Amino acid sequence: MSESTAPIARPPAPTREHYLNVKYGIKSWLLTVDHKRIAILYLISITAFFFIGGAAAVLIRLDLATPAGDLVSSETYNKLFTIHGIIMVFFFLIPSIPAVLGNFLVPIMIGAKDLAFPKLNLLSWYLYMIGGSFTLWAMIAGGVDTGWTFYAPYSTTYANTHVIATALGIFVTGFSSILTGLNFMVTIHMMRAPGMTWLKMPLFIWAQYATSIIMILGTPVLAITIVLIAIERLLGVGIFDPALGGDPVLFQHLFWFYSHPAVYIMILPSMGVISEVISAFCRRAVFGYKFIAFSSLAIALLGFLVWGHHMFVSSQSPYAGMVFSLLSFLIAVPSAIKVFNWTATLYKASISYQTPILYAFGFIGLFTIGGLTGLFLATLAIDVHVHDTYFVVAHFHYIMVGGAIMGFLGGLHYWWPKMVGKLYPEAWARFSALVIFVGFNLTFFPQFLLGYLGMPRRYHVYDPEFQVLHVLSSAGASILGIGYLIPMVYFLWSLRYGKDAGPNPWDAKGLEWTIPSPPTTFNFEEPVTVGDVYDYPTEDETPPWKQGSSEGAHV
Amino acid sequence: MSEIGEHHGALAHHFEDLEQQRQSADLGMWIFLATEIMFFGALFAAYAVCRWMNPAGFSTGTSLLDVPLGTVNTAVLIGSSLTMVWAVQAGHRGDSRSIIRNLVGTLLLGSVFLVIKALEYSHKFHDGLVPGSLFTYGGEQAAGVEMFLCFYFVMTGLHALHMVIGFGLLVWLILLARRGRFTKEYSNPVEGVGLYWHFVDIVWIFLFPMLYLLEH
Amino acid sequence: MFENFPLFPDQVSASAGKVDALYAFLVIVTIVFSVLIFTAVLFFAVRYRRRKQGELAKTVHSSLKLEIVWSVVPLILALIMFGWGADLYFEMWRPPTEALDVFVVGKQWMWNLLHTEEGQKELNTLHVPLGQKIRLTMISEDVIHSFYIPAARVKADVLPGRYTRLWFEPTKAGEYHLFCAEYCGTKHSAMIGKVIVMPPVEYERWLSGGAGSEPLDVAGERLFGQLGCQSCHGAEGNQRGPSLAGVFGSKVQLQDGRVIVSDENYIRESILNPKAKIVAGYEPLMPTYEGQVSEEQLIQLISYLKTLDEKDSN
Amino acid sequence: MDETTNYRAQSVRIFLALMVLTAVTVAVSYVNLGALNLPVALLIACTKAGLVLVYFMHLKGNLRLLWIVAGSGFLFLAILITLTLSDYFTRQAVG
Repeated sequence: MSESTAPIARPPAPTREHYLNVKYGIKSWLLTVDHKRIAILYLISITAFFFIGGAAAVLIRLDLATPAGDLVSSETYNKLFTIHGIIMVFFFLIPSIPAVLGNFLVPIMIGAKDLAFPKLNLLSWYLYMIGGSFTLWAMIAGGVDTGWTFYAPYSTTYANTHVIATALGIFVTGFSSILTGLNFMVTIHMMRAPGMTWLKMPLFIWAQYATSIIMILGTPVLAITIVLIAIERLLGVGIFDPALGGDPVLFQHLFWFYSHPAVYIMILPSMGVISEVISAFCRRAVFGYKFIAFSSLAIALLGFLVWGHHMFVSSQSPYAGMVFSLLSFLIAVPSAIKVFNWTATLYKASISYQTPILYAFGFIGLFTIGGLTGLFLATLAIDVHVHDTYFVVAHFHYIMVGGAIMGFLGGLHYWWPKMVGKLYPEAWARFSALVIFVGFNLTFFPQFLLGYLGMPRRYHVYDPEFQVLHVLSSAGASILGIGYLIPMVYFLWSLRYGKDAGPNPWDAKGLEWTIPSPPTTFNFEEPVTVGDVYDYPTEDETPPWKQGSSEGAHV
Repeated sequence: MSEIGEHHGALAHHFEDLEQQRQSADLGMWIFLATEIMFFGALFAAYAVCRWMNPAGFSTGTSLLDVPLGTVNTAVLIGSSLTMVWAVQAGHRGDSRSIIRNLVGTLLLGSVFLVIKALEYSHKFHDGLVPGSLFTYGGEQAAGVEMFLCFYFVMTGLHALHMVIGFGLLVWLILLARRGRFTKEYSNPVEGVGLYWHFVDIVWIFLFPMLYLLEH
Repeated sequence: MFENFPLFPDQVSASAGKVDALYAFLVIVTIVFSVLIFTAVLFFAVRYRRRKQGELAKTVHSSLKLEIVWSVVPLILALIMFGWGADLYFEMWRPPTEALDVFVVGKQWMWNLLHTEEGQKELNTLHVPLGQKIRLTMISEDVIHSFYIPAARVKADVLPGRYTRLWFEPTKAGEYHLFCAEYCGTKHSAMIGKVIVMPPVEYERWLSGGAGSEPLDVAGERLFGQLGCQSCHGAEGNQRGPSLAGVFGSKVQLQDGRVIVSDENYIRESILNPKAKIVAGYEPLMPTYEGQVSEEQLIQLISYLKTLDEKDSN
Repeated sequence: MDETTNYRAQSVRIFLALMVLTAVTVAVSYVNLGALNLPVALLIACTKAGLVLVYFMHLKGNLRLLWIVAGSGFLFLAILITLTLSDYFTRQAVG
């Protein structure tokens, strides 16, 4: 591999005023309405939640190294996988890219001074923190053992753990997600710089727009589902209790109506990041811009039609199952289009290997496996066998960890110089990317085999014949855990000792690279001029049939 | 719920001009109303499924509701929507006195609605027709009736809560109008609260027939 | 740890082979596409790496043809998978006409299995004869469980308040796993058991050696008498209740005009909540038996009602 | 002043229409139409909601975008209800 072109370190500029040093003190942070500062607040809080959820994951994997599961008791194990699910889904994956990278970059990338409703943006962070503290309090006070899916009637009548407190936490955090979605949608519609038409917007903005649609239309249904759970626990009314005329499958319908589109809230922003990273490090516009942009919308809209594939074996009628299975297959097509277009972008590109593009390669590979294994679960006959087994666990971790987190880390590395004005250490970053990639595959690939063998998920004690695969998975988990710690260390290190990053360390195109890093409070000093999107100069190659005798076919 | 500009009049710093700010506030309120449609919508979906599964219990429950009171309430709420429209039109004209008069009208009609609602609720509490431990309904299909009443209280309660929030917004508008904040160019808050109020009216337009009028 | 270390599950039911064939097809498609994408990415990454600072990418024009190709090809593959999967699913789902009936009652953290003929009652183990279709009618007494036999590739949730069905045809003798696949509380991972498939001869010997319990329908008939059902539903009773002769599987006209097929769920609901579906032409007089009959007793009553065909309705 | 009076007159006309429709829906509910009661009630409620949306919330003559936002809210609610009920309706058919 050729030597990488390390960006030239610029002499430290005289301390220029920017959004970080314009004001100091707690009040300047806790009462800020600057979208960039709110993004930093979110970055700190979701990192904290990520490591809490991650610690729960490591404990689970350590306990599962032995069939008898003798590290923790069954109750604790159930609480561990529940809190791992809740924190990772609601407090890390859903907010991570929209609230951190989205908050920071959506206004800048479309040439606006700030989001449409800055005060609502701050309120969104406070709601996130209030919801988070409810859930953490519930966790400390004894935890909840219903699984992040809260299936009735266990969660409504039989669980005696802190279900309502956790549900309240998720209820409040849901509104934080709604407000972020609302803010992005209005900003993207109303506050684009003159000249930036819809087809001149960066693909990251398209992805945020599609994600906002889901946040707006899906999250309220989850809020009501949680209200119904709380009512059922308090009043003992029979909405989900069959003895009183209700139906537990109704809960699953309402829950999955939100929770499946929620997985697209988690993956779409990562797809936006990958489009940006690939075009920047290939020095070329992404292949098939329109197809990638509209496939994001297609995924967001189709995402609301497919939730029934979570319920194929739950006594849902087979006819409804067939409809949901067909719709689930249709939604696989836009994802396939995206992967093919990203791969096609690499053709005849000028690729420089820096950490963001390594995460993008990891994303393409792992998201492909994750997406294709999703087809197994959409196929009715196979889902009967693999539903609620480790096959499902492996599938959604390939999408969430292999896809969403790789995308988040890739985006964080790509825009870190812009956010803090400092460069991260390239060598360490590549090393940690490799460790994460290896640790991830060692953790979750064996789980596909476990799944088809029939090992059910959420089992504290399992049959000795599954132990070898579990030990492999646990080994992978410890590597993955270390892999995630390294970036936090060197990112913090770079704040102090990192080389100063100029306005455009990657020589990339995009409005965010035309302003100094870190940006000033109002982002743009002079009026914004909008060129074509990704207008990288590319070398026109005379096509072989036109070359005639002058020089050999130049492939 | 848009930005109240601190300096140079009503324009918030990050908007290009007042028109962009007004349209953004409008779009923001409409998108918020889309979330509210899904918020109440999920309750209607659960209600539809539970009613389909317990037809007997739910029709017995419906017969316990007071249709005339419900009809009066619907009329009152549509009336308050009318005065709200006048308030928004006054806002466009920047006529603060007319804004205040119509907002107060809306507030009064809204409180008549809530008084009637409180009346209905007290009847239910008195007759023990309240889901949970106070439920003392002896007739048949008790489980179905209790579930119906649970939906009745959750849906109308959530609606009433939105009315109370609406009251807060109306009072806030009246204070702003008294301070002459609204001019011909800038009356976004009045428009925003107007949209919100009409939405709350639309929720009741669906609530009333679905809860009161099916097979009673 | 290494002595018994399978990488692929046993195949014990007729449909297991078909599911594995579909699974193999999907695995091949996954491998093909993954290898295609992996090699493309790696080859492009190496072949088109930036050799010198500032080297430009070559102009490549987007091509609608290519986009259509890699939209239509995945769509066709997806529809093939859907069709094959749905077809096989319905084949595995449609209940067999004649099969050995076993009732399953799931309770927090154990499985009770009730054989119809001999009334054998088993805990967490299911003895079945080789080559005979087994039909399981399942219900739960508390939360949702899920009856899962990995070797037979079958799984169905076991719901409180409603019977769900599952059937499979064992084709290989031996002992196989039985798991609960839907999270049901603290000892969810202990709610497991064994499915023992035996040659028919050995099964008969096991069956006759049973602890002398009575067949379900006999117990059901006795219970039918004890609860005084025949006073309304019997032939010489006062005819206030509809005659139950040949009730199972018949079409029933309801008071509100709906016509439904009377299956286990209808009978169970009519016992526990009689006023939910009142037969046309009858008064809603029947008291509710909620709380007076256990799930097992309900199963006994239903087994008895299944034996009441047209002619003899005592 | 005529511009405001015709606004005001229009709003009163819409108000009266809503009152009439309320009276109609209550009256119709006393007539036992069997399975038709629900569709009729829903139809009247939708027309009333339509009137409020178009005239009171002045969607009329407003940005096409706002029509899409309002429409998508009701569309996705319809998706939730129809697909969920499709499960319940076909579940009984197969027993």
